[in-house]
Amino acid sequence: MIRYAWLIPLFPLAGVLINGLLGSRVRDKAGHVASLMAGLSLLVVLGIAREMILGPGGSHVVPVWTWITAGSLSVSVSFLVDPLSTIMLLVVAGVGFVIHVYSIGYMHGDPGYPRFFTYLNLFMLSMLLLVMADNYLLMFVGWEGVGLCSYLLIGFWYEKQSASDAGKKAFIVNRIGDAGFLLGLFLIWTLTGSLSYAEVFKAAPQLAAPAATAIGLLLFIGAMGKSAQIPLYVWLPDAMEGPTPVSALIHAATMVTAGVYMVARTSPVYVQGPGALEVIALVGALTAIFSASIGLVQNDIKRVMAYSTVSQLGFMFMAMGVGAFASGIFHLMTHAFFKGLLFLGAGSVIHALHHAPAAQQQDMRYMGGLRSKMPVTYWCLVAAALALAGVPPFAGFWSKDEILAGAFFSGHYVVWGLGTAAALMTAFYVFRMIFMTFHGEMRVDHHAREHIRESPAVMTVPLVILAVLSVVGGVLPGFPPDAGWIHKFLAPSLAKAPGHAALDEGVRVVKAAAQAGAQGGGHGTAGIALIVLAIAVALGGIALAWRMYLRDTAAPARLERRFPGLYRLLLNKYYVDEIYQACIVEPIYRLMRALFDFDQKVVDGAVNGSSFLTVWFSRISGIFDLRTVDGAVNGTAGVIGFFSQLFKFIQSGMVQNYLFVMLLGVFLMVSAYLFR
Amino acid sequence: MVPLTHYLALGAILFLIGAAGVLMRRNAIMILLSIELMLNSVNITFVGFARQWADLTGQVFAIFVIAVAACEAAVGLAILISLNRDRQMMNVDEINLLKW
Amino acid sequence: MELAFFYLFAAGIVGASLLMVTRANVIHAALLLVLAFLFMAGLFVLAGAEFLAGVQILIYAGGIMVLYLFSIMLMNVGVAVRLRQWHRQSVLALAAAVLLGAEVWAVLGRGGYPGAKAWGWGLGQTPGNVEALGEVLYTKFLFPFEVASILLLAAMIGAIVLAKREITR
Amino acid sequence: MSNLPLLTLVTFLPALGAVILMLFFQKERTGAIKAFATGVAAVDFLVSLPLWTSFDTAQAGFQFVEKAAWIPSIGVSYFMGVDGISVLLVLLTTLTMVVSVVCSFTAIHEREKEYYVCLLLLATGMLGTFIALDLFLFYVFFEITLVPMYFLIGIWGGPRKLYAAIKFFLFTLFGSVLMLLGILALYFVNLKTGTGKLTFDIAELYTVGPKIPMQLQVWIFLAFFIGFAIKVPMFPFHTWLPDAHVEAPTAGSVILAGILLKMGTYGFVRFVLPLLPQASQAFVPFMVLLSVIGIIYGALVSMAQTDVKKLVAYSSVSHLGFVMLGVFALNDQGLLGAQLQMLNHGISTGALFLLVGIVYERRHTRMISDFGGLSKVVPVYATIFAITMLSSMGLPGLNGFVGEFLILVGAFKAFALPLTYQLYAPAFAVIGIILGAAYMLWLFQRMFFGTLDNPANQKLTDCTAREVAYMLPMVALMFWIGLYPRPFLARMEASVSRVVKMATLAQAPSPASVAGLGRGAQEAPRR
Repeated sequence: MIRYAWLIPLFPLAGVLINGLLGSRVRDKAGHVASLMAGLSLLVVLGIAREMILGPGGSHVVPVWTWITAGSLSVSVSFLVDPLSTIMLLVVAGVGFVIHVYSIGYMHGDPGYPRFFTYLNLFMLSMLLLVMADNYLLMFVGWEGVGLCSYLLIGFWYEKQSASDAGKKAFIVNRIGDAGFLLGLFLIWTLTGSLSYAEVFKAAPQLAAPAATAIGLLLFIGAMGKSAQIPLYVWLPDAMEGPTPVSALIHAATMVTAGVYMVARTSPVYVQGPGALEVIALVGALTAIFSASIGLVQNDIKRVMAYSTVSQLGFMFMAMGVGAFASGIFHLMTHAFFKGLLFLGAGSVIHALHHAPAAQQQDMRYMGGLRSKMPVTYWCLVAAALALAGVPPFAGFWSKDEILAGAFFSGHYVVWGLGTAAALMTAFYVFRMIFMTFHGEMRVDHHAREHIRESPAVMTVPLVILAVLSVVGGVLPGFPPDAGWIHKFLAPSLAKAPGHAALDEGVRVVKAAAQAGAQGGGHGTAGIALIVLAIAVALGGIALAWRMYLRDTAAPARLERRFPGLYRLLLNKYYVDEIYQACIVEPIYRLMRALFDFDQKVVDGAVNGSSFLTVWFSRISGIFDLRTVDGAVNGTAGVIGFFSQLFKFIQSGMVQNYLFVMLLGVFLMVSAYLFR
Repeated sequence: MVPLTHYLALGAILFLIGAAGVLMRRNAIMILLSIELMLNSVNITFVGFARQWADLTGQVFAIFVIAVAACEAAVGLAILISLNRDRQMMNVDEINLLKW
Repeated sequence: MELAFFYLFAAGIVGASLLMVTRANVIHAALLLVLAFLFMAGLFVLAGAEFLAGVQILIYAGGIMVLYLFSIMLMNVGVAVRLRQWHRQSVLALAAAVLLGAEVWAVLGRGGYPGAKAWGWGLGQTPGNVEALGEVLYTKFLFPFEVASILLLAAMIGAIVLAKREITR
Repeated sequence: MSNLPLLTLVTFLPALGAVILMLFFQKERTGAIKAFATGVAAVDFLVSLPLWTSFDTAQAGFQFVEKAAWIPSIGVSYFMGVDGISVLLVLLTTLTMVVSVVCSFTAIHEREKEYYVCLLLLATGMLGTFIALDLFLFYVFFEITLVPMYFLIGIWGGPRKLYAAIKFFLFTLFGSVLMLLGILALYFVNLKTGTGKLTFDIAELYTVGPKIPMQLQVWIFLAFFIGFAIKVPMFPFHTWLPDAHVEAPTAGSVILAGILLKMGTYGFVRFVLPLLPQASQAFVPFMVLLSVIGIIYGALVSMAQTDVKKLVAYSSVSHLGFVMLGVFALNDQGLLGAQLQMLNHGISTGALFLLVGIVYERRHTRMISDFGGLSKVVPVYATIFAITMLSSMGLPGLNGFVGEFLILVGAFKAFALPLTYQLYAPAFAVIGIILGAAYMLWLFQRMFFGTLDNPANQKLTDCTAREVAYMLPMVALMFWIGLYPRPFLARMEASVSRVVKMATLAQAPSPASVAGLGRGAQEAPRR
């Protein structure tokens, strides 16, 4: 089966071609075609996963064709199947398929229906390439491809100025990251002489620490862009302009985690340059708390989730930074389940409210009390929220807890502290969202009320599937903590961080504690304390949300009055967009206009000036002719004038002038004969 | 026998009179007439040289010059007639069709 | 005696030419030019070029100049007489011409030409000028002669094309 | 087949066609003229195809060589041949000619016969430039291209056509005259101190060039540099380009961008690097600085444009900066990338000009602000435009990426390690990629997204079958080179590494001789 890995991206490609070229023919069937293709891909993925999980595993390269050769550089299009890519394939193909099916319902009746599914399949194609590539350049192809699809899908409703702006912003910010990625790629090639994983990792132990750190940091710039970390996270909240399935698939479950995947994939290089890891850990932690704090006060349901995604990605990078690579990938997987579910649930709510005024469809202040009208959506969202908040035994608990424990036991106490604070905020804002949307009195516009009903099965079935995964997706592969199945499975693909001996120690402790806990006894070890603390934080956050938004609904307003500055700061996202606009975008605009002026006036001016000078020289040499020139020079400005005058001097068009000059010539010749 | 220099001087004087006419007059016909004068001044020199060196080539060339003069007159006058007919122009300094 | 005739003819030519280039009326100018040509024919006889003298009178004075006169009559020359006659560059041109003349004078003053050869063909001698000229023209200069005839043909066609009225439009 | 003078045929077939067109076609019969011009271009393309199929990829030297004495008294020969450096440019030229003839059918309405004659003559000039292997012959072809292009801009151009045409002509003539000085200098150096033979044959001069003393090489380099840099155009010499592009008719812009500019970069690869290796090495920092300035500057200035054509024109400055960066990386990857990028730029930018021409024919405006929301009315056009734009900004999977990637890899290899200040070159070039995405996406957004608020745009018709037909090969090539560039790279590889060897094996000049530009006279005897 593994031999047929090339089939995986082939099906979405077929979907792209069918829907893209025959869009007008397939019309309403486009969704089915695309879903079928995603489903076929998923089948192949499942077949491969079965072999990988039940069989001996290992690492398999499936060559397809040689792409670029130039001197000593050789890059081929070939696919790598190993435990890490198997996990990623499962996530991408699985969540991707579910969201394809969901989109059939959600996008029904949109004028761009075939176009939407073309883009969606194109995204699948690129994302699969990204995770299956066996070398960095092919990964970069997928990397750029998903960026392109993100651009196309965010700007899907292109007639909306804000949507096309958001798409453009996403692409350009991503490109900034890509520039770093590319530089890292060049550095890898220059230092190791290859771009394929196998050879790079073989050469990695010989890399000097500064070189490895440089590679790591450059690649991380790429990851910052794609995975929305500080300072390049600004595009992700804006990306919510796209259709909701897109937000779920691209901006929650798959694409944004590409950076995490890349760092995990490059772990053999990263462990050679611990400096880069420290930076990653810190950036991750800062991003986690920074965006979680913004998420506390947002009113747009999708924006809350967007900031939550940024924050959770911060958690994943924290894991990478502290050397807990497997935990990071684990969190990536569980996050794909519950965050995808949260977005799809939000989509379901928005879908139900599509008769409300446009400005209110996504605003939680105009929702409330939807629980009874949409029970399936409600319960699914609750499961996802519990998973996100980190309440055992839901999926998020296992992975998030591993990350925090990893940070603590590797001695990154600051990172751990920030992460724990972010976890508290996470639990708070997600339940704030649940309570504002589904509980309390209904604040929906009166005209829209009678139209609210549960979404069709094509949308709720995917919700249920993801809800089940959000419940069991953590405990099955992740129990006991730090020693679960997923760690064993991923171990061959990931490097172990040296200098993180404390981590191993911590792992041992936690393992023992968990076993002890499972047996119903054992207290006092640090591991147990951490777990208890994490649970307490999650429940505390939920309780706080409950108190503020259900019991004492005046509390938020009170706090708002008490801390107006802080509230405005958070509501306006720390004014980061405005700062970027003022410090980067505007200067570039000014620079480009100034350069254009420079080009017109100085560079071109020099050219025209030299022609002006030439004309002047010819005028001086033609001074005797000046008397006879018709009309002489009237001081017309403009360069055309100068050129035409140049020709006027030379050619008056008067035969007699020419003859006169000829006569002068004869005169000179005779003079020369006379006076030689 | 008339010295060669006399022929040459006469030719030069006529040539310069003709050239001055070409350069100074505005009337196109006057210019053509002056050109005829210049051509004839050349003929005088040719004949002078033929006489001096007892060589008929000079006279032969004079015949050719006359032939060319006839051509020139025919074409030049044709141009003048058509110009005069189309544009009512006689003066050369108003004709600047050569100007781009 | 020969020299005296030369001066007579030369004076006539120069005087007629000077008058010619200063006339405002082109008809007068053309007639003056005919006069100059007649004098020139005399000069040619003097120089032993009888055939050329005949050609000068028959073709030049009789043919080409009549062509000029016809053309002038086709055009409206009365207007031209009342217009400004002299070109704007005339002062400069005259100065240049005079200067050039002075230079030519200086060149001629140097002299230094090889001596005259024996005169082989003149009036009343054999072979006569016409015969000798014909012999040279149709043997040694046959090709240029043919070229000249083609040139005349081309000029004729050109003149017709240029001067004919647009009959169809 | 082997006896057939294939290159002569390819080169002069268009000229022959032009003569026939001029003599035997009445100017009123425009249909026949168009058909004939298309036929000539198409036959020429077909005739040039054996260059692709029978090209020996293993061989680095010249192939399909034809050689005959031309002006023996000064040693000029008729020496034609192609190698990996030129063969693809020849094919690109013949293909572009077909496309640019076809795209003119509805764009040109006056003096059509003369127009197609000019186009065909231009083809002969350009093909000869790429094929000629005798410096004199090369110069003749190089200059010949100026004349038809001058008329194309000056007669069929836009409102400021005279200004643009004269500027184009004088500017490039200025450069090529200096280049002629360089050629003559080489010729006389060879005569005096080299083989002593009267020859312009570059295969022979290749052996002489590296032995020229440094001081002289520098001057010859400068002469060639100005000649080719104006043609490329490199940063301070670029201002003729936007004017010429904007005023030229569509086919003229396509040819200008697609082929004429390549004559400059081709000149650097063919002549400057192998003939003047030491000087080239000495000038690397300078050339790289100009290239990088060109990349960033071109990108920023094109962002400021309000006219689509001008935007694309300035983007050419940026792209050609990449090409020059690759050339002066002086290694396999960089030069190979530069070579490929020449093709890519010809295809992508050519296609962009074609697309601008399509919309200009319908709306008679090129102002970006006159458009908006076009996706709605012209979906096919928008799709082709999107693909072309993505190819131009170097999206992986399309052609632009492969070239840019190789150039940057080469530049990085050349300038990043050991760590010196020259690291700025690849770093800034990468910033150029970001800016490239920015101006292209912004253009696309302003033209195709948003609401369709200009009523004049509502009646726009989508691409006709003819327009799709001539865009299709371009798009196909974009995908082909992007996905499977091996056939292209394989054809260039051997020759490129030969050039790299010639340019780098010559011993590096001592710093003193570089610095001693003015004191070179004392330096020379010591060498």
